[in-house]
Amino acid sequence: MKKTILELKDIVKSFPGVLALNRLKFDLKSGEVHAICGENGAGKSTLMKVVCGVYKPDEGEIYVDGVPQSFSSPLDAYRNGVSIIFQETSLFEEMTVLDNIFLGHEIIKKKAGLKLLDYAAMRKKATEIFDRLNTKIDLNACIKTLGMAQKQMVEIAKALTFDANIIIFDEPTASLTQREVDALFDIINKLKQEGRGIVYISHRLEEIFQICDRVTVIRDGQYISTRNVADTNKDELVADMVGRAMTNYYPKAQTDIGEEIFRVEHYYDDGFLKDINFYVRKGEIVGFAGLAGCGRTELMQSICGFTGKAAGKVFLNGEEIEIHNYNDAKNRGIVYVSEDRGKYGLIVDMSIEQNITLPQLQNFANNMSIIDTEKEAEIAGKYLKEFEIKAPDTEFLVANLSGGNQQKVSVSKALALNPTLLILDEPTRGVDVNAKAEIHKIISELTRRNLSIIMISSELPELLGMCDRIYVMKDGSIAGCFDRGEFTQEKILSIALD
Amino acid sequence: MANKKKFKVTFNMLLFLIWILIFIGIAATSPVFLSPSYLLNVMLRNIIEIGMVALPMTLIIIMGGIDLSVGNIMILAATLGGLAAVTYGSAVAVIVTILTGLVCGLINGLVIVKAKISPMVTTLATMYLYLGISRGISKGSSIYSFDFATTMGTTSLFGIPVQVWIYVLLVVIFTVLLAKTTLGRKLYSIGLNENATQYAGIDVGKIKIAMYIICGLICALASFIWLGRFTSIKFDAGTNFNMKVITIVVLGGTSINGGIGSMIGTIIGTLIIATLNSGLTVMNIPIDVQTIVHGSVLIVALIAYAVVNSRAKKKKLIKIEAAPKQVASM
Amino acid sequence: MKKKLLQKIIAAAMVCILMVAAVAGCSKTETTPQGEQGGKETTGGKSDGKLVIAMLPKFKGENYFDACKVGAQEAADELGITLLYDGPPQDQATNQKQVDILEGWIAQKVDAIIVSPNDPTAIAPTLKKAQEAGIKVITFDADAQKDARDLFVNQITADAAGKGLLEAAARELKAKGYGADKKANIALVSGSGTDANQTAWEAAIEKYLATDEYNFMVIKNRETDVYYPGTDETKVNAECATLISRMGPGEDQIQAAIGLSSMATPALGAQYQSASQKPDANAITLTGLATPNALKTYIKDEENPMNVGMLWNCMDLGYLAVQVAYQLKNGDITTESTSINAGRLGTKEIVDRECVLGDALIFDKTNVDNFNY
Amino acid sequence: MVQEKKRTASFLTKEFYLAIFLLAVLIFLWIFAKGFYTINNIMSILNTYSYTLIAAIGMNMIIITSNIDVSTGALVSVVCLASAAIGKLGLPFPVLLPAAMVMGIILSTINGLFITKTKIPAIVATLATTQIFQGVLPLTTEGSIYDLPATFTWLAFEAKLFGIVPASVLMCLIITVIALFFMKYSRFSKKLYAIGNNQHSARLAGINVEKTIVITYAIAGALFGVTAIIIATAGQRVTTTMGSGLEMTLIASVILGGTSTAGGSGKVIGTVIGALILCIVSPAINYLGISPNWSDAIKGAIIMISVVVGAFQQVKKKRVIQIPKEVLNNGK
Repeated sequence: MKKTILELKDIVKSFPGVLALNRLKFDLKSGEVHAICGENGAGKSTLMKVVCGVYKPDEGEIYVDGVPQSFSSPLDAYRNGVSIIFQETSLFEEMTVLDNIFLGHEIIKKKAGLKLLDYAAMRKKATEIFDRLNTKIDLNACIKTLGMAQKQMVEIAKALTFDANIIIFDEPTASLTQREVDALFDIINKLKQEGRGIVYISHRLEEIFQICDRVTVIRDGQYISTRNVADTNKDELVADMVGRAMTNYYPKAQTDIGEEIFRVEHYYDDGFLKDINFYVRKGEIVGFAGLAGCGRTELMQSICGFTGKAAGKVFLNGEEIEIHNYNDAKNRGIVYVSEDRGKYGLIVDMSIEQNITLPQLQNFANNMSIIDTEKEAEIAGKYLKEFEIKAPDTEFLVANLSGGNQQKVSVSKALALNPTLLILDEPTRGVDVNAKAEIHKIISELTRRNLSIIMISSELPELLGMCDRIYVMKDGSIAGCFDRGEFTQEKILSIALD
Repeated sequence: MANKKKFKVTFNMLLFLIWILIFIGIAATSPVFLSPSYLLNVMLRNIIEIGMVALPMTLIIIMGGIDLSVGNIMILAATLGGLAAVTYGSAVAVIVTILTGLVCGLINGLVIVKAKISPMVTTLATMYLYLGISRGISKGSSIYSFDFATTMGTTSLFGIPVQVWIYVLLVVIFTVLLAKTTLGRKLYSIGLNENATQYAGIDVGKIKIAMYIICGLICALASFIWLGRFTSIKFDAGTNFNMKVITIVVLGGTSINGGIGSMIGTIIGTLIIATLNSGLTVMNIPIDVQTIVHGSVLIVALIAYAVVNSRAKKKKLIKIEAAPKQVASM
Repeated sequence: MKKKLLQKIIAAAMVCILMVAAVAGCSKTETTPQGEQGGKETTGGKSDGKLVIAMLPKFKGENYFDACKVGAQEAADELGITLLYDGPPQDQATNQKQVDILEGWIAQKVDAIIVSPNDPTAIAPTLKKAQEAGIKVITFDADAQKDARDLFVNQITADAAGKGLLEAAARELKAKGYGADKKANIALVSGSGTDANQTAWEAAIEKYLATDEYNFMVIKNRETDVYYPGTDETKVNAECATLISRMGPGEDQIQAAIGLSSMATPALGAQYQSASQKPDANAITLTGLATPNALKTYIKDEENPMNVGMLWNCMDLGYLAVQVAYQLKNGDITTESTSINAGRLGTKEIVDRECVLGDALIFDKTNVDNFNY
Repeated sequence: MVQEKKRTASFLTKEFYLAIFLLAVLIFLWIFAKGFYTINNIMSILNTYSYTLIAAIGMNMIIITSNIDVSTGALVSVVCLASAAIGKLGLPFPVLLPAAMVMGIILSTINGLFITKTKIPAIVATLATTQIFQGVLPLTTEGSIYDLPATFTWLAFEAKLFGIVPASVLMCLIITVIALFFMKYSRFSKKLYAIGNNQHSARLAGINVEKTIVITYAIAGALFGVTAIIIATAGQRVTTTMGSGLEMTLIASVILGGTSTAGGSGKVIGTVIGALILCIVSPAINYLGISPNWSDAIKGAIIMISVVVGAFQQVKKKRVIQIPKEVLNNGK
């Protein structure tokens, strides 16, 4: 008889400006693999972080084996039989694989009254686990020398060292090779047969049908449905994930698409990107789809001159241009808006106006380089009004804005440069539903002004809703291209997943 | 929005208050202190070199760097300049001194930017290097002043020592530079988020190198004044100079992590240290007690800074309420 | 919010404590320099009409200058004047700190300043400023530029010091079999390299090394055999250890080491004592300047090749310096005078604006216990 | 994009190159510096090396947690003087040593608490405590302490292993072995590295960051205490400045040993080699006939070259991975 080993009730968690989890519920039985499904930003990862003690829920209860629990840290959770494999690695870069796997729960042997680390035992256990995972990793290697996939395997190995009853996998296959994925599924099946409960977070529906027993769909931080995998199909899940009224979300403006303004031919960087060809027309929104690590961000950053050498031809308005650094791109009207607002996009401890003018400070200064703050406030005020950024004034610190409003500042900052081509990398990541719609509205408004836009997004519905054309990337090259009208989620996914 | 009008206690005001308290305290106990000639010719004159170097140091610390080698650049510049003066005369000495400052700063900047070594490690190494070179070249003996340096160190203009004028001029330039110009803004943004600054198309490396060069140049300028004031200089004269400069900058509320700080703070910091230095001396307080007072003032300032900062950091969060319970659990 | 308030209160409290500490420190030190006079409520100035003489050693916290201070205080008590005494800490024995202190005194318009400069030229502008302000400037222990002071109270002429040190070394070396037919290598451990005394003594030593009497002793390589370890204790010790390891009877080794600073000489003794294979005490000798207290252990130790030390009477030096300053200010003597009646020390000659305390004090195991400084 | 083959021979580490350099220097000295390898010189170098290394090991631990301590010199001076005050009473070394260690622990713990409680960056906080230590020192004792009894100087003058090796070397050896062992086999050491790497992740991993840092300072304080007692007992006179300038030597040794001031990396063995290289410079140039005036310049050049070479090696290594790390992390 399968008993419930993990139960979440009415979990609420909010972050500054965002309600991430809204009365979510979830349950896990022993010996089952229960998938959590949802769009990016639906709250899957946040939910699991609440479970394992990274975040404290604002409201709600967590029951492990029927006992209410509240873990203080992932280690605390591990010790109580709940282990998690994080999506983004939480590994210590300068430390070895072995040290990382056993950090905080090292195997100790007692010798002459001293508690010593038992490297032999740890090594043995780690080797066993990696053998089970069918991977080879040098246990003495520093984490910083490993690739993403290897890091992911280390995370998995770390979780497996705990004899946990509940194991949470947060998009574990995002950067794994097929062989590694197969090995992982074997492990999951084995764990399942041992009677453990597994939470499997993924947006790859194929995988869910391959190994999961039940699937819970959440959307915008809310519980939508729980179904038996055997009784459902892809369409049903997709419908649950995407939800109602797609048209409201994606107010695509009808624009006349003009002539070609930007073209990239036979573009390579030193190793990863291979033979990239694409073009963008005036007033067009071109989407770039693909899985994590497929090279979309790398391509755009390389074109904009952020990352080292590259080979290939880049044309702007029919003229071949060379971009050595981002200034070259910026001055020609090619502007990039980073996916990571906090790290690359904005200086959160500066005010809205200061952020907007940063890339072109010289334009807001007199010939003595003295900044004209009134001019700054003026332009910032313009965007504040136009994009309805919710801030009391333009001197408001960006850090105090919600994600959506921060993103609007990011876009304002780019637009202030009067670009001809705007590259938006994940423009709606970490933004709540309403702000998403507003940002989409802004984007389509821009095309009406004859701006061309490249949009990278991991949310297919967003691309489907907004784009005139979608390129699909895979392993550093372009694997396909669809026009509006011919693209569907299935077509794109089949190429991206392949 | 109403509280925007409300009077806000800034750190600089607090710092200013601390200074006034110290100043009044000392002036009350020792009237000699208040004489204009003492304030000008002693209190200010004695802090000028340190205060001067603290200005570019503020810029460097604001952009998230540090320079532990300033005192040694100053001594090296004076040493080479002084030696050049012996054989080639004052004019050459001036050029040599300035070039030394420039090259030393350039080396610091290049190593930090191109080899991507942390500023602390780099300037710690160059500290030894510059100290060692000046010691080796001077063979450990004193280097004597030359015409230009003597002029810089000893003359007065309208009854005020010329170095005070220079300092005031630099104060104005650096204050405007940091608070008003594009460069100042860029420095803050580098200190707050170097990646994002780079992604805004700003050449962070170039700015960093430029700052270390400016710092080197100001050190060279300070070396004239120092040399002129004392008529001779020795390789170890920079003992504690580096730490004193950093103390002043930190005392002025500049965060050692970069991104936060102001020139005004540094200037008040300079005044506090100057007042303590000269004031406590005039009160015949032994050096050891003075050191304790210096340390305590620094600690008080650091704590005051933490208090003000935590108030400023208090974010106005937009709270979003969760859906009512019954709706979700349907 | 409550916590913030607490923090604010703490901060405010600390400021108050600071101010109190400053004031308390002030009133405390007002009495300290006056020592036994006690109970006086003078505030540094000369409100009670007493002369104020300020004394500035190279640095504080070392018993050489402490002994000078004792003598100075004795003279001050005798003459009924106020003595201010302050100096840089030992690790900041730089000109800058001395100037800071001097400026303070100049502003207070003390009557006379007695100073032992760390750097003879760098301090000169400040001393001149003092003279311009009508303050009598006396140097003691070490001289400054001649035109920057009124009188120099010299403990010993450089000549006598150099000769005394060499004589001490020579006596020992000769006793150990060195002489005209068997040359001896000697090494000097100086201080920072700019100290006026040490430079003068070095010069005097080199002068005497050229004479027939002492030419059996040679400094083979000025670059490596004259040490300038500075004022860091650990550095002085480390360099003295290196020197001791280079000592021995061999021709490429060093047979005699002479310490020119009160840090170096004890360090030589200590490093010999702690050497693993002590160089043959019958083949080498150690000597130099230091206070008797600092050398006592080594001199009394039969095994240690340090048998004599040299110094002058520090207390007398301090005493004489204050006497000179007092009388110069009072007009009892002028810079032109040729002698001074220095209280318990009797009459001392003044030659070329230099007043010499007297001969060197050579101490060995027979009399080292008679001194307590 | 998975880089499987990037596995350089594991012994070709920073420490290895440093050791090769040291060896080269030693051979060079053997050929050119006559008399360098006399027992006396070696022992005196080893003695200096001992106290430098003992404190450097402590400093290394602090720097691994990505903190720093610039007050060490002042701290050592305080402990020296206080030990001398006790030593004047004729107490034997077995009493003095623990006393010095306890004083070191107390003072260093103050540093640690100050840093963790106020969240003031370590370099600034210890800059402030330096001044306090420096100032308090002369207040407690009148200047220097002289004529210390034989019981005090026992360590330097009498305690010799086989009549040759100073006992300080033995102490250093024991401490180094314990440190090597501790940093390898203790749970605590893993916490240090984790904190230095990423404080936030360390906290998530259930490490009490504040407590660990304070304990680290305390341990380092004990080691500073040992160093202080070796320095203090070198002669029968102790002044107020016994440790001044020491902190920079220590930091330089640690950096030369390959520990990054950013924290999270670095090995004890690197510090062992780094400190030795720096301790050899002064005597070596003296034996080579070079003026001691150049010793600081040579030290500076060695540190500079070592970090620059190390950095360029790193840059080269990084170039093998074609996509910058931050791009990869965001590429999902």
